[in-house]
Amino acid sequence: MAQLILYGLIYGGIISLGAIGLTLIARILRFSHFAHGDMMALGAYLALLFRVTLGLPMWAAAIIAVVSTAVAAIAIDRLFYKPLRRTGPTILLIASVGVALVLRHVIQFFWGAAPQVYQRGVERPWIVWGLRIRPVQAWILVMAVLLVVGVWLFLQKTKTGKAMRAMADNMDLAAVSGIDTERMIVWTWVLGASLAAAAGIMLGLDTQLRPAMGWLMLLPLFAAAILGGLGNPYGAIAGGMIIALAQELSTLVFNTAYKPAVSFVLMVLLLLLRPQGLFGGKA
Amino acid sequence: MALLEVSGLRAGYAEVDILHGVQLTVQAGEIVCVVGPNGAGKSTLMKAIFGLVPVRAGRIVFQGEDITGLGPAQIVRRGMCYVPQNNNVFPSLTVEENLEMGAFIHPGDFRQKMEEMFELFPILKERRRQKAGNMSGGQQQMVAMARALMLDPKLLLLDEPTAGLSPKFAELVLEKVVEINQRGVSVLMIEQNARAGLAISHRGYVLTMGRNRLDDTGHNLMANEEVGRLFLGG
Amino acid sequence: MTAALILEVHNLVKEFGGIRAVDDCSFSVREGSITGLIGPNGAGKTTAFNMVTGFIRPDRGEIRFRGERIDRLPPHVIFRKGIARTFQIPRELRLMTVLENLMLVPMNQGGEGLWRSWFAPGRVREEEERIYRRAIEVLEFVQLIHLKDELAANLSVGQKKLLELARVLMADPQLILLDEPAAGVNPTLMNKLAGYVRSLRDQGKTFLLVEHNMDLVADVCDWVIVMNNGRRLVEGKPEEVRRHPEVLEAYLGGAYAAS
Amino acid sequence: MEWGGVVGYGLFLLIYGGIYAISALGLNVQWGYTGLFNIGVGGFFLVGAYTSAIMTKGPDFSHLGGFGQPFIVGVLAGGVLAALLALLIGIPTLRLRGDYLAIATIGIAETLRLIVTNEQWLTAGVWGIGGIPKPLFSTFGSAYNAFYAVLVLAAMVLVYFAIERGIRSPWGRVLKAIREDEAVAQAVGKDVFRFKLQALVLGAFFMGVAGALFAHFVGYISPEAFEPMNATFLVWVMLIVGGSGNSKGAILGAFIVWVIWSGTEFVAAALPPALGPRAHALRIVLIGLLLMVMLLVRPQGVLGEERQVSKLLRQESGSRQASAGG
Repeated sequence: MAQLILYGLIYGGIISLGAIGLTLIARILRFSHFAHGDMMALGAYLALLFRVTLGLPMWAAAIIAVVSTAVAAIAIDRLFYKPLRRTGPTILLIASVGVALVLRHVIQFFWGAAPQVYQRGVERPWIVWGLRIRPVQAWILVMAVLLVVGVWLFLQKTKTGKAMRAMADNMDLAAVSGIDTERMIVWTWVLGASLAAAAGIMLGLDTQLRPAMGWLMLLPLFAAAILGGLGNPYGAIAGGMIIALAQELSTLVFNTAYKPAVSFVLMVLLLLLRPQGLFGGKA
Repeated sequence: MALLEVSGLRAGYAEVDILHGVQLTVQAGEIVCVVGPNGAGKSTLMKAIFGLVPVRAGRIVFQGEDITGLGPAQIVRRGMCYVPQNNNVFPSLTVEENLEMGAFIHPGDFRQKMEEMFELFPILKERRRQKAGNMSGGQQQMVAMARALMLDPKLLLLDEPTAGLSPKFAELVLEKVVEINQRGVSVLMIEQNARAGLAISHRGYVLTMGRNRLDDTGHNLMANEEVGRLFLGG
Repeated sequence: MTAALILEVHNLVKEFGGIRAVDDCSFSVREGSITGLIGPNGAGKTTAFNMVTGFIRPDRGEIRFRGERIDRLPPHVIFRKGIARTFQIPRELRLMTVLENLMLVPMNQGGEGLWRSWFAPGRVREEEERIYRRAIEVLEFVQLIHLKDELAANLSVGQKKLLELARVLMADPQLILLDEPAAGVNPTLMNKLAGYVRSLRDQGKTFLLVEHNMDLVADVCDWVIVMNNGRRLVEGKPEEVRRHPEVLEAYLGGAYAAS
Repeated sequence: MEWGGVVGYGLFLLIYGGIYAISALGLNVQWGYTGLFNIGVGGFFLVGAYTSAIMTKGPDFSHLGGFGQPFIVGVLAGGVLAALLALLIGIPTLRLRGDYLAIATIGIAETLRLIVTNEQWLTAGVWGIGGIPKPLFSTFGSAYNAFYAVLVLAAMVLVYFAIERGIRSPWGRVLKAIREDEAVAQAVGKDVFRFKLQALVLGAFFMGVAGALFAHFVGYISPEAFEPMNATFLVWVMLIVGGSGNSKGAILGAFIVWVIWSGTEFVAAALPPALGPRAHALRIVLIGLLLMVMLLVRPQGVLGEERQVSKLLRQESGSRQASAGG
């Protein structure tokens, strides 16, 4: 049980990082970004490229991959989303499904469909207070906490972070206050894509990389964002934790294979009972 | 030279003109109040000046520079700030953060300016860490005005600052407008409560159906019986 | 003025985030009248309007239509009872033709059932022909007949306003709520609208209109209700109301002891 | 390529194009006419395929079965089960914002894939269900594909007319009104939720039927066949390319995109075998780009939307095309 909660926290950190971006994009760009999971995968594979192909140490590969993913996100926005921004959220949604498709198969084209890992060999888990944790998982946990705290500090303390929250609150007023909204949109992509890439790398470290990994994360990501009230970054973090814990604990009762379905069921229940999300959020 | 000079302004939404050639001036140091019945185009006038509604004809000159057709981001940089009637604060941001957003385009330190605002609106200092969304309507209005003043504008545009406020708060807000003006900021405002608005204004304009109908000093307009008739037609 | 009351609103309350948009408001509309609902901005007219048509649910109070309670009913049910509304900013069905915009409206169309449209096309066709003729009549009445096959998106704003009215007429409602019919409309069209409203009243329809243009109100309304701060302030004939000191006060406000 | 090859390919094209066209017609009812966002098309397709396979097979101990029902019963059952599933998703989500339906449909599609992969007793899991009966196989023998092509096209035509009849009646007019402006539809007395539910369910029914037709043609199904790419995105691309809001467009799009999709397979086959799996990925990238380019350049699709909806009005003034994007 405690072991499952530990795994839940690790996985929850990964989901939260993805869901923060999703929720900010939903609020600031006003569409549900269905390619977000695949941005995670892109980040993970770019890290693989820098790690294996160029032989960089993992930390360096990860940093370069995060930056490259952010750049790719901005490019995708300019190329596909920006020209469609005036046509309304549903067309953007379809477009993001198309982008998801393209990203996933570009990955498959370059790296193939077979699962890959950053590092071969089996790690011997540490035993801490009777709980098993692999060193890499400990790293993930620490990094996830640091990143969540980092995002919190960024949104809470920096001018850009505050402006981003201001945009999410009231776009028109932000424009009237002289906030450059196009620039903030770029920042939103930078933040969302970097966090997604980081989450993807962590997921790859914890398990393995597969081209479909992003697609499979999409449901937990959306479930977390919706649980958090779609638009509230702090809600998304809490939502991610709840989803991950529920998925891990569900294995006590159900077949492990059904973990992904748990997030779906939770989401549908929430939509039935409290469509505005668990943590307020405006209707 | 007038601070703001609007002439022959035609503007509106989609294909409908709401304003059919409005002219208006604000001299430096003035409070100017625009009154008129609902649907006269007061809000549209303000939004057109601030670049939020497309201008189809006419000119807007601010500090001697033609600003017709500029967007709000450029106009803000030229020293004009605007407080919309509704949704004029960032509800999930604290009071301090709201003010910081007001000064967003200022590269430098905003602390001193913020202290000035706290001096002008002491209540905001007490509640500096409170989320703006949890404040009363009157307090939100003060947050909104303070946010707009953070940039040290030459001209402040206020769209119905007392709308929806209790008489006590409305009076307080108008007192603050006078105080702001005494600190050297010119004010152009729309006021639903025409008498109260005109009472604190140097000059006023009466607008009906997108056209100028009367202009005079605030006190003369207050006393003018025709104003009432214009409000209720006929 | 002995006509029956078609609409009665009793002690209606609606709060939005702590602000009372409508505050214990009561008024009624007599059958066969053209009643104006006026008041300064923020008086609560539109909110009241939205509650009568079911788009907003009141917090408290009752609304009765011909004596029957209709608060708590969803908009489509209220419509079927005989209350139709227009929108202040025309909401045309953009990619549908003018004719389709109208043919959509009539209630209880058998052809709206999928089974019937599959298995009883003959009956649906007859019904369609009837609705079509009705639509043509209405389009002729509002003089939009020449545009019947045009996409609604391509109409001018004035034509869209007429389309709003025409759409409402298709349903043959007893009470018609007009939300600012004169907003954004030129004087010629305004006179035209006034003419339509009067002639429809003469055919037995009742109108309740929210309107800012006092000239239109004075021109068509035979009764005016003034709202202020979410309540009914006064009511009466247009010329009485216009001279009423409290109304003047509501519109102009009182001077505070400021400065 | 010799003649036999061309004819063989032509028959495959007709069969697969027809099956996808039925799915696309279903999606057109949901998205094209009503504006409902279903990106779980594959889920409904899967339910139709598995249901019909299980219903029609004789006893097989590797999974649930032994019902031995006739082909037509299987196909209809496939459609009905898919429709029930749509009802189940529609009720919690159709009153909410459109995105929620989209997310819920993805969720149901993925959950179904998990179920068919893991519930061996029901679907034989990853091993898949083989030996799905091919109707009248012994009667037609070597001309079987020609027969099946006729069967699929007949089904497609039937679906087309069923939808056209519904759409060109007052029922379809209400759907279109909901797509254009829900509040107006409400304001003129239409029970918006009910109509949306009907459109979702009807569309899902056709997707289920398409899935069943697919299962009986290939004779073997496994979870792999219902990857979101094949089962969902291809159908979306077909509808967008052909022109959403136009049943003819859905059919045209299905055939165009299927030709492109299968044509790229030939190209892939010509590449060295080492590149095989990569070529597959490249094909999908191409389809994705086709979708993006279409959205950017011609969002109304090849055919665009037809202007008149009602049968009666069609006689009046013919069917002109709606102007681009309105």
